Parts: sequence; C-alpha cells; structure tokens
Amino acid sequence: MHVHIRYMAALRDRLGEGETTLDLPPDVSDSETLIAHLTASDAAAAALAAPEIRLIRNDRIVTRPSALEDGDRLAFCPPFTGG
Amino acid sequence: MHVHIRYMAALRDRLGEGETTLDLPPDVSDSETLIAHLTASDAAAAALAAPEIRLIRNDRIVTRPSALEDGDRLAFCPPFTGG
Amino acid sequence: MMPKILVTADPLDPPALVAALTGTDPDDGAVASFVGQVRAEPGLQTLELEHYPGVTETALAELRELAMSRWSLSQAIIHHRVGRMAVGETIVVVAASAPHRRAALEAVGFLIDRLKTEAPFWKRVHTAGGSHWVTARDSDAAASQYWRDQIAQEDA
Amino acid sequence: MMPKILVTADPLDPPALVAALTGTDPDDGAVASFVGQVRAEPGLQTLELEHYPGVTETALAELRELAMSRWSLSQAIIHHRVGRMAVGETIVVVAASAPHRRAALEAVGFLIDRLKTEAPFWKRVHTAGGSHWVTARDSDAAASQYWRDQIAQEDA
Repeated sequence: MHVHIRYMAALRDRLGEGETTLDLPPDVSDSETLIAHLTASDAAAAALAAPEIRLIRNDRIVTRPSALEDGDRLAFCPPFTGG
Repeated sequence: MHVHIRYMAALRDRLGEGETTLDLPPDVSDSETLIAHLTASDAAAAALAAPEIRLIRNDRIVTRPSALEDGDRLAFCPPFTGG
Repeated sequence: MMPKILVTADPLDPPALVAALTGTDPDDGAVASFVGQVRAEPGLQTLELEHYPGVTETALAELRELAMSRWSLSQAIIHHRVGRMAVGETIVVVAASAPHRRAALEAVGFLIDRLKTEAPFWKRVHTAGGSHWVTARDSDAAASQYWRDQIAQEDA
Repeated sequence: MMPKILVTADPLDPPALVAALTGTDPDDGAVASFVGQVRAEPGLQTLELEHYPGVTETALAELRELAMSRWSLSQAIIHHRVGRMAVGETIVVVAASAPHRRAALEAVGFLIDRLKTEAPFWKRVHTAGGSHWVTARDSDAAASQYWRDQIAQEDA
C-alpha cells in the first residue's frame, strides 16, 4: 500500500525531509511496523519509536499502535508545546 | 469608659439602630462582656454573641474576644458577603 | 494609571484591567482574571453592596500583599463595586500577572475566595416587595478556609 | 461575532474576549480568563508557533466541548496565535463564563493545561544565532495528566 508521511517540527529537522510518499511492503501493517521499516533505511527514524511521539492519521490524532490503510496521510509529531 | 458602637448590614436592621455611644460600667472590659451588657437591656443583642459575628475595632478587623479601651469605635458585623 | 485597589460606586471595566496587565512586563508569561457579576434571581431588581469605608480598602490591600508575596506575582489588581447595581453589572474584578501560569491562576482563585469572606462587604437584594440581606454561604466559608489552611501549612 | 475557536497569525485581543463574555447572560455570575504571552528569555528575538491546520482547530473544539459539558459553562472561547511573535505578544487567550465562580476558574485552568499537550502546536525560539525547538516540559505533561485522571475518576 501507499502512505503519505509528514514529519512535524523538530522531527522534520531531524529526519531531513518534510514529507514523502512511500510504497510499503506487505509486512507493514501498522504505525509500529512502519517505524521499523523507516528505520531500516534511515537509522534516524528510530526516534519515531519513542512513546512520546504522537501520530496524526488522516487529520485525526490517534493512539499508537494504529492500524494503517492504503492511502493514509500520516504525520509524526514531537510532543506538543502550545499555549 | 465610653465606646462608640455601629451595627452593620443585617445587624443594623435587627437591633433597630445604626450607631450609639455608650457609657459602660466598670465590669465591661472586652467585646464579650460588652455583648452581655448590651443583651441585658435589649435581648436582641444576644445575636452578637454568635461566633460568626465579626468585630471591627478602630478601623481594624480584630479577633474576639478583643479588649476594649476608652474611646474605642466598634462595629459589629454579620459575616461578610462580598465578591 | 490603573489603581491596584479600588472600591467605587461607579461601573467597573473588566477588559481595562486585563489590558493593563497584558504585554506590559517582558518577564510575564501569564495573565489571569476573574469577573464576578450580578446574576439574575427570582424577584431581584437590584443588588446593593454595603461596605465599611477605609477598612474595606485595607482588607483588600492586605489580601493583595499576601498574594503578591506567596505567588511572586508581577502585578495584582482588585476592583470592587459598591452601591446598587443591576443584573449583568460587574461586582468585582481580580487580575494577576506572573512569569508562569499556575501562579497567576492560583492567585486569582485565592483573591476571589478570600475577599468574599475577609473584606467587609454585605450584599442586599432589592425586590418589588422590599429587600433582604444575602446570607453567607457555607461553600464560600469553606473555600476561604481552604486557603487559610494552605498558608498555615506552608508557614508551619 | 467572536469566534469560539480561532487559530490565527494575526495579533490576539484578550480584553475583547473578556468583554464578549461579561454582562451578556443574566444567568452568569462569573467570567474567568487566562492570557499566555511571550516571555523574555536570553537570546530570544521571536517565538514561532507551528501548528497542523485543521487538526489544531478540531483538537481545541473537542477540549472546549469537554469543558462546556463538565462544568456547565455558558460560554467558552479559545483563541491561539500561530506564526512569529515578539516578547509581550499574546500566544493564547482562554475565557469562560458560568453561573458560579468555581466552574469558570476550573474550566479555564483545564483548558490551558490540556491545550498545551493535546493540540498540535510546536514552539520554536529564534535567536540571533539561529533557532531551536522548545522541548516539552514535564510539569506541563503532569498538569495535563492531572485532568485526564480527574475525568477518568468521574467516569468510573
């Protein structure tokens, strides 16, 4: 399946790219297997596995692990620091 | 000694007078003996003995019992209800 | 210049207090405020606030000083109206600024809770048929006592 | 008409929010507000707020609905600024009105505590030498978790 991924704020700086669209192998089924897949090609992506990293899926803040579907728009988020 | 007494808010209505100056007998020495003295001539003054009645003495809120001196200006106050 | 303590028969201006504390000190990260206003109740035509001039201002100033020192506030303002007022009119405004939010929020809660029971104000409700004094609420006494206990614990 | 939820790059107007809630509903006895503003810190030239458009507004609206129902508020308003701002400028304003003071004060405390950790905003500090992202504070996470626990207890 295909997913569109964005990295927000400090994660964007750390992973060196703002957004990307990926074709995923069949063993990637949820947020956590996606992070493992990303880490295989870029060790910096291991930072996404930290429990404080939040996930927005199709414009909703979701809890991890979150199942994925073809066409999902994902955003990995450092802890929020508003207010 | 002489003291000047005011009754505030609901106490003014209850005791039927706003203020008075009294010449006190020698056995009146503090706020509580004053209340007993007042009650002897007006049974309604017994209401002043209730612990929730506050006393202002010479423009300071004081704790009861409070000693009295000649020339004191006293105000008996129902519980405050501001704000 | 906004007075820090004001007891007045004139209408109060809550937005002006917030404006006076906002964006004024570079070390402030937080401004909190509370407005108490006359609530409609059956029969109420006007609410009257009686007070004890002079003693009231001193009592409010002492509460303000206590809050300033306990929470390290930058500023704190207390304005209280007296006399007669209609439904919707402002009775009291409290505002505080501080470096951090918890200080500003707690100080405002403290000031409104304490001034209800520690400053010589008395409310009277005027209706078509006459008037009656508002009696003190147990919940107000409990809220005030909460802060007294908190402070006693810290001083112990 | 004052929007209930606003996320904007334009300057905010805290006194206007207080004015919008004051004297508007005869059943309201209380209006509380909180203003968060840019605090001076060594080297800070501007503070930048990034957010996730769409998701931010939804997150704020959900927090607002939660507060409205939990505290039986009359009104609640949340305005948050994004983009770059200077020291002293307003980052966020929260205001709530209610029949009684405890509801208004607690709801404002809840909203500011929760929005810090539950809405997708990120702060970045710009200095003469570059910029750095603000890291989440443990105390903010603890304050947010406090309310989560409170609500879980009530639902249990």
